[in-house]
Amino acid sequence: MAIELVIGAVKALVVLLLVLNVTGSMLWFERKGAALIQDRIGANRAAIFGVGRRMGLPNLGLINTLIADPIKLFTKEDFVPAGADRVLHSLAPFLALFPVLVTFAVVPIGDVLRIGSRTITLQAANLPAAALYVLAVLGVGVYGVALGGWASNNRWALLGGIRASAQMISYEMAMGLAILAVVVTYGTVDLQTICRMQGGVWFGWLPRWGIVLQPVSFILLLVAGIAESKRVPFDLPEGESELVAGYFTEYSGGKQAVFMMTDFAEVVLVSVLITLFFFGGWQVPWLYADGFHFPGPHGAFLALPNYAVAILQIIAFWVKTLFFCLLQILVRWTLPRLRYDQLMGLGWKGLLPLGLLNLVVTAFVVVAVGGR
Amino acid sequence: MPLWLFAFFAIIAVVSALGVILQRHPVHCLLALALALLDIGALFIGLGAEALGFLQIIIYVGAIMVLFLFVIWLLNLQREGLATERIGLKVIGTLAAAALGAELCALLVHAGPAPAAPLPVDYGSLRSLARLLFANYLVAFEVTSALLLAAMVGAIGLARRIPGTNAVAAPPSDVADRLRSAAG
Amino acid sequence: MNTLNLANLGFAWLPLLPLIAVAVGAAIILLVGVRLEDEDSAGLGILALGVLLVSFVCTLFTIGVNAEAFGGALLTDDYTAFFEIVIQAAAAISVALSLDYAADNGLAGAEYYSLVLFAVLGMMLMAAAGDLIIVFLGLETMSIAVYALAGFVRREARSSEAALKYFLLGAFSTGFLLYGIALIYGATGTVHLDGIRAAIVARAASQPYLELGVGLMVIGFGFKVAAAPFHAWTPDAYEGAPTPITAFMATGVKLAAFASFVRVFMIYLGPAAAQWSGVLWVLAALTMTVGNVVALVQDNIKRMLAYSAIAHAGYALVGMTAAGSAAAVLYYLVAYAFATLGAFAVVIVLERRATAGLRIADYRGLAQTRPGLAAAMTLFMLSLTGVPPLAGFVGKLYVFAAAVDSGHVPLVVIAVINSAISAYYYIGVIVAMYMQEGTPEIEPSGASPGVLIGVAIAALAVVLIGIAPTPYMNAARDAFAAAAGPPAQATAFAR
Amino acid sequence: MTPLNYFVVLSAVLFVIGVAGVLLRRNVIVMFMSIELMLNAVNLAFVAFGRQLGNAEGQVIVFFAITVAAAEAAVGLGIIIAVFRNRMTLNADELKLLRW
Repeated sequence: MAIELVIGAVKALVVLLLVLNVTGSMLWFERKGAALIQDRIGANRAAIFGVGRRMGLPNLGLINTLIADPIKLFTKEDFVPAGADRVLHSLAPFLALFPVLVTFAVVPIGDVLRIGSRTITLQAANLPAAALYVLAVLGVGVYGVALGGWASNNRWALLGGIRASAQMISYEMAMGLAILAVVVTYGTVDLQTICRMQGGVWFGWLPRWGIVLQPVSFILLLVAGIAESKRVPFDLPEGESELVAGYFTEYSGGKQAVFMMTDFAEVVLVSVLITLFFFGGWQVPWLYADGFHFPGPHGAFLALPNYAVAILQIIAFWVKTLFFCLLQILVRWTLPRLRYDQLMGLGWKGLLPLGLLNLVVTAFVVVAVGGR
Repeated sequence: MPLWLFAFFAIIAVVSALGVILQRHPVHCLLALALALLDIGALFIGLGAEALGFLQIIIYVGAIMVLFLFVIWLLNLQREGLATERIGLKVIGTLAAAALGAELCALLVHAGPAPAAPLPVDYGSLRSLARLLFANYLVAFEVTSALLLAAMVGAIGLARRIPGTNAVAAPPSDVADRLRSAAG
Repeated sequence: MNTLNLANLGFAWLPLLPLIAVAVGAAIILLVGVRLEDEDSAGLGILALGVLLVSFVCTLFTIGVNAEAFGGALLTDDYTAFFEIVIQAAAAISVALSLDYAADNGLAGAEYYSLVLFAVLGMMLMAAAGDLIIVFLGLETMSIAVYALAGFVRREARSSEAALKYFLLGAFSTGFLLYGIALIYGATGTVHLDGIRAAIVARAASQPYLELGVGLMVIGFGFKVAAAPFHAWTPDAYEGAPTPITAFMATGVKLAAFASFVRVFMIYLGPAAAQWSGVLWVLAALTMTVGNVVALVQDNIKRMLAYSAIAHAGYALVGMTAAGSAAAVLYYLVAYAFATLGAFAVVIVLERRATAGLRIADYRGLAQTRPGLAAAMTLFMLSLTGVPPLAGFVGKLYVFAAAVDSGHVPLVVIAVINSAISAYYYIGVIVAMYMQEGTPEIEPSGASPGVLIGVAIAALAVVLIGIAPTPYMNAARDAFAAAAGPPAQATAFAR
Repeated sequence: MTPLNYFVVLSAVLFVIGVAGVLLRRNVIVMFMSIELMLNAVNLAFVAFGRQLGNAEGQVIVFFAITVAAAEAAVGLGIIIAVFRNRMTLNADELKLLRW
């Protein structure tokens, strides 16, 4: 009993730390990505005390972003405007961040790890209805942004908050339909099972990843996910030319940092979901529980111990996730912003019918093929 | 669900429900209600109705309450004054409600529980819920589609612009100056 | 894992057909109406009439079937068919009354008529319901559509306000009804009406839960049929709503609510009658008295008819207290529905704007300007009073006789006194039309063919049903007998 | 394990709080919120009964009740907006064009 609790706590801590670090690193990736696209160096003053550069070492930008930026942000003055709802103003950033972070609790980052006679599932919380949990938690996430805008007692902030929440619940429909199509395909709402079912190969070489079965859902989830994280081209809630900075106009210091972190955490979350549903999650191509079974006429086999398989899986998971994070950064710095009516039109007239159609087709195919 | 957990959620539920009816600002009422609904969703899960609990949170907290929030903002509702009219009637009504509640509780406690029946293995799973919806309650399920369509048509019929005018209904001029004290 | 087998559910098209016709019709009207201007909505009204006709024909096929489908969710018996036909008739007349009204007031036709049909769908479901879930969903489909219809004249503050009051109190009562269903479910372990009756008969139901549940359901239904003391919304909602919708609310909604109320209570909760007949007794006495006494002082005809509707709910409740008089209640409701529809049709002719032409004083001298209308209105008022040989009289006779048979003499005495009181305000209208010479301030013009046809049909029905009551009473009797028949007889024919 | 009766009693308490809210508050939107609270109290009772009886019917009804609540919210809020546009108030005591 006690050991179970310890294992659970360790798993939760590991997942949380991983997520926080990836999220923190996103800021640096974002700056470097922007620089790459705009043909400049970007974030080039990030050496600690200048030591690194003096000794001819590369910049320590990433580390600096993870350590110095938070220190700077959290020691800034925390300003609450006059007439604001003080309690809600302080609560809102955390209401925004918390749901995103707890979503990661149900994300499987690997299959199983065997230590002695004990089998540990590499998932912080083993919830059977995990897909529903993800949708529920995302739904609650609207409140942080909405209330942040309202509690600031600022017109632009309120408009930003309204835009943000309208956008989020609109695209939640498309997101839900995308996830539902996957759920129908695999016949389960358990994320770990969905990952396991993506193991193995078709035709002897093609990994059974979800993208092959649900390409439309993938597009839906990607677009809706970017809209959900309120980033370009869907960043109207904070459209600086119209709304100053949208719902966090009146935020500064640590609380603003929390809002910013929420955005990045959402980017990571969307990448994680895409990885889970469409790119095999922790599956490594041709890697099975006992090692690699390479395709080909001779079928080379490389045996691996369980811990090596688990480590490879965890690495594969985060590499895939990181890839989609970078893809989102690329999108963010490439595309122009939509108009608000275009945004709503895309959500309701584009993605929603597409998602419904996809779901219906999926259902028919599943009945015709599987008859589950 | 262990008793201490129930007590925890029950206290949150009652406190937030009281918040709904005691808070003066509509947004605060709404937040209290959202918390109560979230809490009720948690109680569902505690009762084994896992899928339903999440559905409750997705639909109620994630969608319906946000709709309320929009309307409160759209109408720019402010703090509400205390009731001034027919206060006696309202107090009597509330006392009656409280009496009803006391009676209800007394009776329910007195009723004595039937022994909890053994549960099927997949009790409360999405699969079992879906199976019932598409089999035993097929008609009811189909009726909900008509119900939702009717609600959509009704809401659009009520809220769309009056044809030929740019504005929605023009407010009577004598109430225009009451904008400030709207609903206050 | 076995796949779903629809045949095992007792899947059957027949009981669904009238419902599907209405639902599909509503969708077609929405689609057709997309390109139509609001002023041209009369065509959509005709289309809605056609849909109701199709549904009626489908209903005819279900007469005499007496079966259940979908595992008892829908009951296809004569009781269902009886109410479906009456509801279709009420809806058709309401639509006929709307034809010009909707166009003149610039109401969005597609939305308007499709909502009427959705409401009809809900009403028919309430009549056909074999479990409490369908009762609940039917009630809500009907209510939600009617809430929206009540507030459909958006220019009129009164219309919006009426919708708001109707909606708030309606939703409030839904809470009570649903809690009642919850407690009955807790007491009996099922929501199927058959199962509930079986549990009560076998004394397997937990008594406190059952008592509370029945009480809360009485409150919920009491709101819907506008029984005192749950009637507060009625006058406001009836006065503010567009008049054709008021007619629809006063007849269709009430018919459907009673269809469900009578079926659930008199048949399936019948074994527990001891727990509710006393409550209904008090409710009936209170409702009649409040309705009639307050109607005396009304000067607005729509409000007066609203209180009259409350009073008539009281008379119907008198019938419900007597075990043997369910058929009388059915007959009574039909008589009431036609007279009320006719009265509202006349009101529409005289109504100029939402506020003008609605005073009872405006009816002075109508006998000179529009003798035909005045005569029809006289018929409706006399029928509502209960003057022989009109339908209202025969209905009251049946109901009161049944109540006397069950030993509710004091209640019948109250009812008769109330009838006498009601004569005062009903005949007040007739006096205004015939005796008072005062120049009518309101020019009754714009009587459209639809309205006149509505008046004519209602007048004809009031007279016919009154003069030759036997076939209608027999139909009501058969309907109730079919519903109350032994459950063994009701087998799913699709198996 | 918590006795299931406790859940039913909790639902009764929440229901009564909702009823009191409808009676006491003047802002119609808060009255509507109180009604939503009542409906949710009922839902809790359904789920508790369903757990006690070991059948999932209670959950099915709650599913429908949630659907109905969503539909009701759409129409109800539409009506509330229409009233506000006409009258510029949502105070139940001031909505007296029609006598209550």
